[in-house]
Order: sequence, then C-alpha cells, then structure tokens
Amino acid sequence: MNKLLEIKGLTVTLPSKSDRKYAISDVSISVEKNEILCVVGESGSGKSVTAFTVMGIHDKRALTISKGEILFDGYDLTKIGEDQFRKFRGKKMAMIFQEPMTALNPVMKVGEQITEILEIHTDLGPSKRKSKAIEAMENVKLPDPEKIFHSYPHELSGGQRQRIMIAMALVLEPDLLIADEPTTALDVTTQATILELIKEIQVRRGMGVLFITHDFGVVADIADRVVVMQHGIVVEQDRVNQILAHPQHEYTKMLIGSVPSMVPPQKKSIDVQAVLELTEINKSFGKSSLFRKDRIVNAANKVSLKVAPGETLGIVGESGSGKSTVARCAIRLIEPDSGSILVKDIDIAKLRESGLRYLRREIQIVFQDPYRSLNPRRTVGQSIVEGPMNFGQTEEAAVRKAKELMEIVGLKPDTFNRFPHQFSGGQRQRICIARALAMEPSILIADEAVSALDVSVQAQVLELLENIKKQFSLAVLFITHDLRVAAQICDNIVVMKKGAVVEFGSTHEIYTQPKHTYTQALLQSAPGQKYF
Amino acid sequence: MRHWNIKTITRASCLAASLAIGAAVPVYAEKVMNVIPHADLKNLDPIWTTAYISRNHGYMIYDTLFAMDDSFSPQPQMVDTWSTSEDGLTWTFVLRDGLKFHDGASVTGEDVVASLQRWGKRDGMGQQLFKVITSLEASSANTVTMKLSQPYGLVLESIGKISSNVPFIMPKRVAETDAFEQITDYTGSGPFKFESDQWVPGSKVVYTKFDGYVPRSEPASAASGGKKALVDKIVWQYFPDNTTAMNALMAGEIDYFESPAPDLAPLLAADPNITVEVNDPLGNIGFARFNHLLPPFDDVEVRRAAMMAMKQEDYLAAAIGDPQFWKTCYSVFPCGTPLANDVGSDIMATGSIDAAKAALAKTDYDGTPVLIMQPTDVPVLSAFSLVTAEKLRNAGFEVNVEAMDWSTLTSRRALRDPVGEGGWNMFHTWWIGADVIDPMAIAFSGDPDAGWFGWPTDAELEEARGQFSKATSLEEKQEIGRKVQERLWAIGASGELGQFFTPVAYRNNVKGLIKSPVQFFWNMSVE
Amino acid sequence: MFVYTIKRALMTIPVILVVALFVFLLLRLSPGDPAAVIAGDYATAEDVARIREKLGLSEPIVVQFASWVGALLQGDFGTSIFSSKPVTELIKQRLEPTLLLASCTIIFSVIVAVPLGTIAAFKAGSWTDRTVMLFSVGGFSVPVFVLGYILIYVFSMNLRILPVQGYKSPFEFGMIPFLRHMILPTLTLSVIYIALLARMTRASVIEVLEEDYIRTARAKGLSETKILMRHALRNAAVPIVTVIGLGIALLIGGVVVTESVYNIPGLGRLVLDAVLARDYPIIQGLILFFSLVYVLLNLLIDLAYTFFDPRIKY
Amino acid sequence: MENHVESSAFDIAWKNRNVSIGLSVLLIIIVLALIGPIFTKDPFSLSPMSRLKPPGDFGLFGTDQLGRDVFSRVVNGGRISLTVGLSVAVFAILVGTILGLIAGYVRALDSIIMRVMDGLMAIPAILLAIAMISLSGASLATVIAAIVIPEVPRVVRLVRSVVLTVREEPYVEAAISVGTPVHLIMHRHILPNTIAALIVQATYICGSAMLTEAILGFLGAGIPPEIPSWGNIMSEGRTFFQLTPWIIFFPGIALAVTVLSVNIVGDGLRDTLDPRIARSLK
Repeated sequence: MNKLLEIKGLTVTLPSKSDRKYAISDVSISVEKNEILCVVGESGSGKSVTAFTVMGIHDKRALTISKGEILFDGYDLTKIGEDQFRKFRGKKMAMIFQEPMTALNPVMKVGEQITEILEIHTDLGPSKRKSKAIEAMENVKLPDPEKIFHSYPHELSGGQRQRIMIAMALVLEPDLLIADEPTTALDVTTQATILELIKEIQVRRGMGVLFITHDFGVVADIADRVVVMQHGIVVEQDRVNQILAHPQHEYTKMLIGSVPSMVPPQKKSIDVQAVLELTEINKSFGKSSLFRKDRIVNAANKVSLKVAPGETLGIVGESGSGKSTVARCAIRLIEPDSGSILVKDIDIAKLRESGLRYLRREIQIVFQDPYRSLNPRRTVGQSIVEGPMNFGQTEEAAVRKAKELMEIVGLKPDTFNRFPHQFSGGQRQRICIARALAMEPSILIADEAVSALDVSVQAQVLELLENIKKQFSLAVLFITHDLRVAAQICDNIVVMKKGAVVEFGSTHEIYTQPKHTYTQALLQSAPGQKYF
Repeated sequence: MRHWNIKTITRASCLAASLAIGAAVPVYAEKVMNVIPHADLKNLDPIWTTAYISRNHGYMIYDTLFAMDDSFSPQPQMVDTWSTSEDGLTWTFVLRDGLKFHDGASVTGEDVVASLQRWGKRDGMGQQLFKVITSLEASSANTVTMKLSQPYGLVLESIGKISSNVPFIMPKRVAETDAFEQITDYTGSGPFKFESDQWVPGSKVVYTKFDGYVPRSEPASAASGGKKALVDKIVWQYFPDNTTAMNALMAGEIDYFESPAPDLAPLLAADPNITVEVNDPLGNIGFARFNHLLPPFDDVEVRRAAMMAMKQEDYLAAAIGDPQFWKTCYSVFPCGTPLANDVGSDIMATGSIDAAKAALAKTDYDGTPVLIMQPTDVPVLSAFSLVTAEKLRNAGFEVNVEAMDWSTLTSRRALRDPVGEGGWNMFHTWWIGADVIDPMAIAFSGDPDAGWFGWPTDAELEEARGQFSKATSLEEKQEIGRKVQERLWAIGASGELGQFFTPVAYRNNVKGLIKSPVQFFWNMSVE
Repeated sequence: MFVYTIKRALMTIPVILVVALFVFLLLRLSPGDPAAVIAGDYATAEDVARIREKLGLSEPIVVQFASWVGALLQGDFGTSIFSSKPVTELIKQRLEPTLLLASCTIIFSVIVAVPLGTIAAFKAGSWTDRTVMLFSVGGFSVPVFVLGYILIYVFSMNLRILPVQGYKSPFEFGMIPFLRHMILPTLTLSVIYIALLARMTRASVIEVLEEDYIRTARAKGLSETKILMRHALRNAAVPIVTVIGLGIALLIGGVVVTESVYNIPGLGRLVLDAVLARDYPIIQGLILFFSLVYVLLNLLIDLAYTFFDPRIKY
Repeated sequence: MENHVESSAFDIAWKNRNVSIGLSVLLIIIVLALIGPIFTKDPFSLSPMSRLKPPGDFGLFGTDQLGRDVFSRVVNGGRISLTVGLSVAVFAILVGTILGLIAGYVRALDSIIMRVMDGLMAIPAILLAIAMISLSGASLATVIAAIVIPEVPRVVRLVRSVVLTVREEPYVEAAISVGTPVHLIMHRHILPNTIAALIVQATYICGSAMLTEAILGFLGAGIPPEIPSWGNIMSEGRTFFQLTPWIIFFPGIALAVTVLSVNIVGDGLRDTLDPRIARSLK
C-alpha cells in the first residue's frame, strides 16, 4: 500500500459548553497516492473538521486534538511545531474551499495571490514566479492567463475563481490536495467542468485528493473510495462502486436513497383555471442616472407563466437567471416595472400596500434560509398566528388553528411557545410552511425552500410540500436550481436564463426531450447520472 | 498664499538647523518685549469703541493734546502753549514743533480739529464739551482755536482724558471717517507704529518703534511727560488661558503679563525672576447695578435694603482673594482721589444681613424675584453675582441667577422691558478708578434718558452734576462731589463693592514701568 | 471616477446649504445683539439702532440670508465686525497652525494607533489586548484640557524640556522650533484620536481575521505576521480610513480646546473668540468652512477607498 | 417571553467581567450622587473668608475659590454630570431612533432626513454646541440640547442602516406577506434588532456627553458655573491648577472613573451583544 496520508484514531474535542463532546471521534482514514477519497456526510458530520485538522488550520481556540495521529510524509502532524507545519502547507499539501469568492483576498490581484505561495516556499525570482503562476493558470484552463493574472477576484466568474484557487493550490505540485466542498457554491454547469478538471489533474499528477462533499451525485462522478461520516464518526468506508451498489450502514443507505432521481415520474396533466398568472413581467435593477446607464440588470424580461390549483410549476435556472425576482414580484415584495400579475383575476402588479393587503392571504411564500426566515426574538407560535391575527382572527382561534397546522407539518403542538433557535433547520422550514398555510392561501411560492437542507431532511420536506399541495389544493410555484428536486416535484417547468424564459413544458417533456441548448447543457451537467 | 514646495521646506529646515545650532548669530539683536495684554485687541478704533484694550492700543500709536499726570491733573502733551481769554470763552492751543505722523506728514491744527470733532460724537465728556463749543478751528498750521458759548470748567480735563474714549489725534483724512464706522488707516503720531500686516486678530499685535517721535523733555508721569520708546518692538500676545499665560511668563517665553488672576500672584511671586506689583494706584471699583425701572428695585427702600446686605469684604475676598489686592471703600469716588468722602456712606458700610432683613421687612417687597445676570466668562463679576445672590437670599429676597456671557449681558442690559420679556433686575460690573473719579462719570447719571443702564431718576442729582462742569476750584468740586454722593446713596443708585487692584507681573529684566491707571509701554525696556 | 467625483462634489452642495441655513438661523434667532456689543458702555438706543442698520441687521431675515448666500457664492465670507478684516483673510492667517497641528496629530495617531490596534486584534483576549484597550478606553475618559495642563506641568514647568505654549511656523523659524512647539499639543490632541483609531483598527482586524481568505492564507503556509501585514491590514484599511475621516470632526472639536491651552493662533481659537464676541460673520464663515473641510475630506476618503479596495469602483 | 433573547443576552453580558465591574462602579457612583445631599454640606454656600483651603480642616477635598466645599460639590456634581450623560443618551437615542426608522422605512423622506443629518454631521460637534449654548443662554437644558443635536445624526445613521438590513431579512418579508401592517413590522421585527446596537451606542454617547459637558465648561460655554457639575468644578478651578490642584483633581478623577466605567460597560456589551466580535474572543 502506498499511503500518503494516514489518520489514525483522531479525536477532536469541542469546547466544554457545546452540545456534544467531540467534533470527531476516533476517525481513521487514509488517502493513497493517485486516488480521490470522498468524505461524505451531512452537516455536523465532522467531515470539514477532519479536513481542517489535517491541514492544521482548524480553529485552535475552540478545537483541541485530544487523541490520535495524522501521519504525513513521515511526520505526525499532530506533534510537529507550527513552523515546520507551515512548510508543508501549500507545498506538500494544499487545500481548496467551498466559496471561492470569500476564499480569495478581495484586495489582491489573483496573480499576486498565486505568486505569493511561490515567494514563501521557493527561491524563485519575481519573473520566474510569474511565469510559473501563468503556467499553473494555463493548467487549470483559464483563458488569457496574462490578463487574468492582473485581475481582482471580483472581476472573475465563480468558475474562474475556483480555477484560480485550484491553480494556487497546485502551483507547487503538492502530494495531497484537500478539497472542501469545492463545487457546492457553483452553478451546476460550472460544477461539472470543475469536477472534470480536478479529476483530470489528479490523474495526470498522480496526486492524492481528500474530497469533502455532501452530494452523492458528485461522489458517484469523482470518487475512487468513499468514507461516510455521521455525527463525527466514520460509519462506513469502501470503494465507490461497492458503496453505491451495496451500502452496508443504514445511514449510507438512507443517504443514497434520498438522492432524487433525474427521471421524472409520470404525472397527469392538470386542466383547471389558473389562479396565478404572470404576463410579460419586466423588472430591472439599478438606477439609470444622469451620469451612467450601464449598471442596469434585467432580472426579469417578459416573463409569463401561470399556475393552477393542484399544480406545481417549477422555475429552474442557475444563479442570476432571475427566478427569485419572478417569485418576489409574484408575491409583490417588489414591484414589477411592467406586466400584469393576476391573482384570481385581480391584477396586483401595481397595487399599493393598502390595496394589496387583502390579497396577501391568497399567496404565501417559503424562503430558502430556514435560519433567517423566522424572527429569532418571537416564538414560533407568535410567528404562525401573526398573519391570521392581522386579518382579525381572535387569538384563541388562531392558536387553535396554528396547533393543528403544526401537527399537519409534523411538529409537536406543545412546542408552540419555543423560540426558533430551539429547532433544527428542517423543523424550522416546517414552521415556515405552517405559517404560510395559516393564511389559507391558494398559492404557495417555495423559493429554493429545500436547497439549504441536508438531503435526508430535504426528502421529508419535499414530501410534506407534496402532501399539503394535495390536501389544500394549492397552486405551487417551486423555484429551484436543483434539477433532481425539480424532476421529482414539478408538474410543469419553466427554464430561465438571464432573466428570460428559454423553455417551458411539462416536466416529462423537458427531461426527456429538451429543446433549448441551455436546457440540454443543464441536464447533462447534473452530477451522478451514471447511478441516479 | 505662500507656496509650500519642497524647496521652501528644505530651505526652512536648513535655516532651522542652523538657528538651532546657534551658528547664525544676528549682528544686531533687536530688542523685543513680549507682552500678554489684559484682553484681546479686537478693535483698532479707540474712538469707535470704549474697550480698554483699544484705548491702550491708542496710547501706543497716537498722541494726545493734553494728558493726565500722576496727580490726575491735565498737562500739555502735544500742545506747547495754550491760552484762555479773559471771559473763559476762547481757548487757543499751539502745537509743539516736530510732531509727525508715522507717514512722515506733520501734525497740523486741521488734524486736531477733525480728531476732536469725531471724538465729540462718541465720548460722553466729549458730547458735554461740544454742547458748549460754538466753533473749533485751525487758526494756523499749528494753532487751534476753540470758542465756547459759556465758561466750562472741564475743557482740559476733557481733552486730556486719561481713559475711554481718549481724544487721540489722528490725521485729518482718518478722523473724517464717520464716527459710527471704524477707521481702516492706522496712522498715528505716537511713539510706536502699528504693524498692520503682522496683526493676527485674536492672537498677536505687533508695534515697532517710531523713530520720528520727539518726546517731551519732562519726565514721564502717568500719561504725561516724555514718551520714550526704549524697545524696537513690542508684541502683544493674547492668552485665553491664565494658567498657560502664567507658565509662559515663568518659562521666560513672555516678559510682561498685564493682568494675572490675583490668585496666581503668590505662585508668580515665588519665582525669583518675576516681580509682581500693583501698578494702578486707583484700582477698580466694584459696582452692583439695580434696574430702577422694574420691581422690586423701582422702590428706593428696597434698593437700600439690598445695599445693606452687601458686605464689601465678602465680595472682595470671593472675587479677588488675597487682601493685599483689595480694600473696602465706602465713597462713590475712588478712595485716595480728591473727591473721595464719606457722606451718606453708612448705608453701604452696614454689611449686615440682619439689618437688611429688618429694612426689607419695612418695605412693600412682595417676593418678586430678582433676576441677576451673571457673566460667567468674567470670573470677578461671576463671583460678585454669586455673592449678591446669596446675600439677597439670606436677606429675604427671591433671587434668580441667569448665567450668560459678558457679550450677551451687554446687549441685554440695554433692554428696558419687563423681566419676562428680556429685562433684568441686577448686574455687576467694575469701573476702573479713573472712570469714576468725578461726578461727570456716566456711572453717576440721574437722567433716565441719557443715563446709564439701570436708569436712576433724580433731578437733584443731575442738577448737582451739572454744576460740576462750571466749578473751577478744588473746594467747589469737592463740595459738588459730596452733594452728588449724598444723592447717590440716598436714592440707592447702585451698590459699591469696594476697590480692588489687579497686579501686573513681569520678569525682572523689564524696567521702567509707569505707575498709572492705564497701562503704558513707553519708557519700558527689556535688558 | 471623474464623473463620480463631480457628482459627489455636487452632492455636497445641499449638505453645505443645510449647514448654512442652520448656522444662519441659529445666529439670527439667538438673543445676543452684536450691535449692542459694538456700541459699548455709553451707547444710546439710537447709536445701537444706527449700528444695526450699518451691519444690515435690521433687514428682514430672508433678505439677510439671501444677501449672505449671494456673497458666499462670490467667495465673500463677509467681514469681521470687530477687526474689520475679511473672514477669508482671517482664515488664511490662522489656517497654517491648525492645518499643521491636525496633520501632525493624524500622522502621529496613525503611526501609533494602527500597530497598537493590530497587535491587540492579533492577540485578542490576551493581556496585551486588554492593556491596549484599557488605554484606548482611558483615552476617551480624560478631558483634553486636564491632559494639556498635566503635560505642560510635567514637561515644560518641571522638566523644562519643552516650551509651554505658542506656535512657531516651520517656514519662518525652521523645523526644530516648530516641532518643539508641536510635541505637547500633538500629544494632547492625539490621545483621543489614538484611542478611537486603535479601537477601530482592532475591531476591523478582528473581523478580517475571521474571513475565509485568512484561512486560505494559512493554508498556503503564510506566517502569522505575513497574514497580518499582507492580508488582514489591507482589508481592514477601508473602515480604518473611514474612521480617520469621521474623526476629523472630533479633531476640530479638540483643536478648539488644544489651541486655547497651548495658545496656538489657529482657527479653533478664532471661532471660539468669535462666538464669545458675537462676531457673526466669523462664526458663520468658520462653521461653514469647517463643514466644507469635513465634507471635502470625507469625499477624498471615499475616493481613497478605490485605492484600498479594488472592488469599489465609481 | 417577548424578551427572552435579550434577557439571556444580558445574562451573558453580566457574566462578562468588564460589564459587571463597570456596572458595579457606576452603581456606587450613582448611589453616592443620589444620597449625596444627606451627608454633605450645601454645595452652593459661599464662604469667601476660607477660600482655596487644602483638603483637611475645611472639608475632605478642601475648598474652592469662593470657599465652597469641594467634597460636597463633587458628590452633588455627580448628579448633574450623570443627568447630562443619561439625558443626552436617552434623548439622542429617542430622537435618532424615530428619525432613523422613518428614514429607513419611508423612501420619500429618506433623502431629506439624511441630507439634513449629513449637514449636522458636517458641523463639528463642539463648535455647534458652543454656538448653540452661548447664543441661546446657558442652562442645563440648553447644554443637554446642544450636546444631543450633534449626536442625533450618528444614531439616525445606525438605526437606518439596521432598518435597511433587517427589512431585507426573510422573516420581515414573511411578515409583509402575511399582511402585517407597517407599524407592527417596526415594533415586532425591526425595533428589537436595533436595541443591542442602541444600548451600546447609548453608553458611548453617555460617556462622551459627560466629557463634552466638561469641555464646554472649560471653554466658557457650559452649564451655569454655579451649578456644580464635574466639568464646571474643573473649569472654574483650572486657573488654580498649579496653586490648588485639589479643585481640579477630585472632580477629574470622578469624571474619568465614571466615563471609564461607562465605556468599559459599553465595550463589554458590544463584545457580548455583537456575536462576531464575541466569537473571536471566546
């Protein structure tokens, strides 16, 4: 065996007041030369702590290594001094991170950020450093590296930034690359190219890669071996094919089972009058001032769509495609520049807040971030009854109704008086759904409502949404970037790109016979299609 | 503006370095006296304003026809000889030879006439004098003739006035400026020249020696006698902060400190290099002014009751401190001057709360609150106000003290409106002794229309004051003085709070200080 | 950038107008009457009225404001009531000491405070941090004038190594006398500024040290010093520079006191004396001038952001 | 229940050593100032014959230039200085919060309010205060008003920025979409978010107001000097700084300790209430 990195019985302790004692406990993992080891798990599984500890950049004030060893290049990294450790970092082991925007120093030219690593670890002169950096940038297939060398991070696209991160990590040809969810923040098309790039370089260099992810689709595409972690413990590890085909541990099975299929189920078409109808909605941001006119973004460009009761209409698209703008126009959190929004045949596009108020109950929304969707200073009960009581319901009636709804969304009614921080992310999203339902709306907008949730929780919330749609005969406008989720839940789909609708059709049509090239590219980019 | 380029800075720093090392020793050491004046010179027209600092500035650069000697009698200054006609109605003044303005022109009778006329429009004594003047003209280049409608006893006292407004002689072109507008040409004929371009209002005034000045041959005596400029340059630097000023004097950065707070005297005196002394023999007279128009002080007995509570020792101790710098004085004319007397002074000398209480009980005082304006930026007056407040409260008055700064007080004291509408009942001030040396002082007026703030009304008093200008002998004047004082006490015109002296402090290398109620800088040298 | 500069410069106009109106109303609606002050002790009511007329104080208030603003637009700040000197000339005369005192203070404060704040941030929670922070808090707790007196007492009166007071222009007297006279006022004025800057630096650096790119820098193998110097400070620069700008107002306030204590003939004392003497044209002109300086400096600082942060583009 | 989050935050704040020490010191000072009149002489009573006496026979802290008892002036002065500090903080926060909420929520008024605030910010605070006081007459009320006015723009900016941030929060949008009227959104969702920042801001305003009061006194534009605020005692005593240092020393110490405690409490609160900074200190 050719072990590059060997973690033996590593235990990292959390500060005394935390809700659990260990961040990771007795973790033993090894990465070999010339392989990609994927560490997979949901939030709180300890996968990132493991990666950061190996790199020696974990938060040393909060986390302490209490047991175990990390063997690398003949040293136990838990025992060597900081100065020696520093010589490894960047040179022998390198790391790339989830969010390339924040991981790059915003006030430093990217070229400088790459040459900096050469400056620390080598004796090369400035011109040599630059040519080596350019070479590294060419290696990650960055176009016009000379120009990008002198760019600042904000001047690059997300994919380019991640390529810069990779170039930076690989410029000294380290033996070990640690990748912490490197594609999670990227659009699906970009994700595909970055994954391909990592794989290719790994093969070319014969490098060992420790790849952290929560996405089994990514695992299926990239991993040689897989480690599954849960609550800081390794529950299973094996070759990728073995894990995917024959998962042993219940948790692994559950994770794999939760990945939605790309094949949409057959659905019968809905043939009732639409309750929400958007016609030629236009919305642009940025002011055209006297002095310049170039900062205007057309977030929605002649968008038309309609949703009927009992229908789930998906809006899919990558970031910046304008899908959220459409949702926020539909619920009139923002006012469209032009176009009409018919809710039960009343045009609300230009209504003032006072006129709008009585239509508020018809249309409700669930947001992406369950942590910010509830006022932390108010009990969940208060949040749920707020709407009905605004419309004159008595407190008693509202509370009774709220408790019923809590039961429907799968929460115990006796948690009515608790505060949001006492709930998990999935539970909070259920509360948000209950809050929306309390208004007895006919239209529900779910704006990336499951994107922030772990896959297991995601599946449950999706199921809940499906159930209440049926139960209350709701028209659902479902906004997502996740093609797998869209495939499973939507009846019809609108594909958006740069503010405009590029394709519309039934889910089945879209997934089986995409017409627009963009739709085709999107579908091809979804990871893990071999298995799921 | 100056160009601040590298070159200048480099040059400046080179120069600095050489100066610091002491390599460049000037061939001729200019004699400079650094002075901290008692106030900031805000205004350069001593006719336009009565501010003492402007008067002192006037003495630096201007000369006068007559000037007071140290016994307060007028002596010729610019005048060489003068004569009076038999009937006392025609006065002829002949100017000295060699009088020159700073621009080189000779001083002529025309200049004198124009200057006196402008002064006559602003100064109280001047206005009185001009009431009896029928003509004033330059009969020749160096002669001025003044004709009067009736004999007037104070001709020389007026044109030889020592304090504001002093009839300084300016060039005709300057003196023709409207009396209510400020002059902009600062050409005088005095021993020092004003350096206009070096003046930094609020901070620094620079005077240089005027080489063309010919001093009289008599020795200097107060404002009169030979004025010799013994230094090349006098720099007035105004210090807003007394402690800093004291430190600067002790550190040798300053030569002369005109009015240190009396309380700092012991600290300064403890320094062997510094002399602290009282320069002004008359000192200042504390003054508690009632508003005679408004209740409760529209009642003479209430005023007199209040005066009984005023114990001079307490005022002076609180405001001045060290007893060597004050003394009680129960005359309305400064003690130690010819007219000082003790007629009717029992009322002021009472100084007893109990007596005041008893006296107040006999009046119709109904508890109307007394509004005292307290000028918080003038420590002495601020202290006076607080002492009065406490005394009156103890004597049974209702008292409100309203804090303000002196400039607010000066504008508010002119209001005759009721208290609720901006009016007032009392304020405190002081007069320099020289300003209240005789009954002509506006402080003693009994005419509510032409008189001073507070507006007492007493025809008898006015009558007596009117006599004074006609009196010619000292006995006559003293008699009128006693009459005026008797009336002033009888009507409870104002409380007199005693006499106090502000010391001057200077480094021992300063010589030639002239004893006088006004600060003069001629004959002073720095060794 | 150029367009932005013009635009921002234009935006200062309403701000300055607000200031002008506010100051004007404040002066006109207050009870003091400069005419009475000028007229002096012996003036009659007619004299005062006459002076009011001369000063234009008897005009309707709207007319007064209009004529003042009209004159301002022509660069005429008016003429001092007492000294009859144009306000612009008085400002010119007094500008140098104030400008140099403020500059010395800013330079000195930045030199002291930024390293202090950075060290405190880097060692957040340690004794070093606590000492620096205690000093900073302390700097906010002592009145400026008390500090001035103490410094004079110790350095000038007891040790006799520095002059008590005054200002020596470097262009006239050279650098060394200038600096000798500047040391104590600068120290006095700097304390509060250092306190402010050190706190802000600390807070900004702490915030920056939490950022992802610091972690990236660690992953690259950079030493902590290099991380601090290259990555943290440059990113913390914008808030620090902002505070330098906001502190200008604080500085102007401090200048008034410091100039009084050290007898420096600067703008601070000019305005204080003017207020006490009711010299309206000076008060109006100077408050306006200070506001203009403040607004322009902050505009300059906004433009400087582009230098520190390439993301900011105008 | 409403205050659950705040109260727990303040429990944490109290556990912060700086906060507890600072608050304890402040409490002692406040109590002393309040019960001062019971055990001290009349701070206004003059006795010109025993002026400028050193600490000892003529009182614990000696006497001032009018023979008043410095100890009783310092103890009673605490009440004035604290009144100034607290009232300025309260009024500035009150006015600033109202204006800030309006500016942050009513688009039409935003630019008007903010331009006026910019104008006020541009005038150096001390100058504005001196001008206001010396022109409108010195009294406790005018001094408080003069210190409040320059502080208001800072509070307005703070509140406005919180409003602008918070109104973008999903839970506020959720509240809008369930038809909650504006005043309830302000009251329930936006105002509570400003409280932590406002409390911290209030402590700083309180501290700096006490200092400003002292400086105004020094410049001759403060509360009527008869009233014994610490600033006044010092500014009246400053002429005698080298002669009778006790007049300036005792109120100086009192002021410095009070302002220091207030600022330390403010820092402590900021560290505990601002999670980002608190986190890095753990």
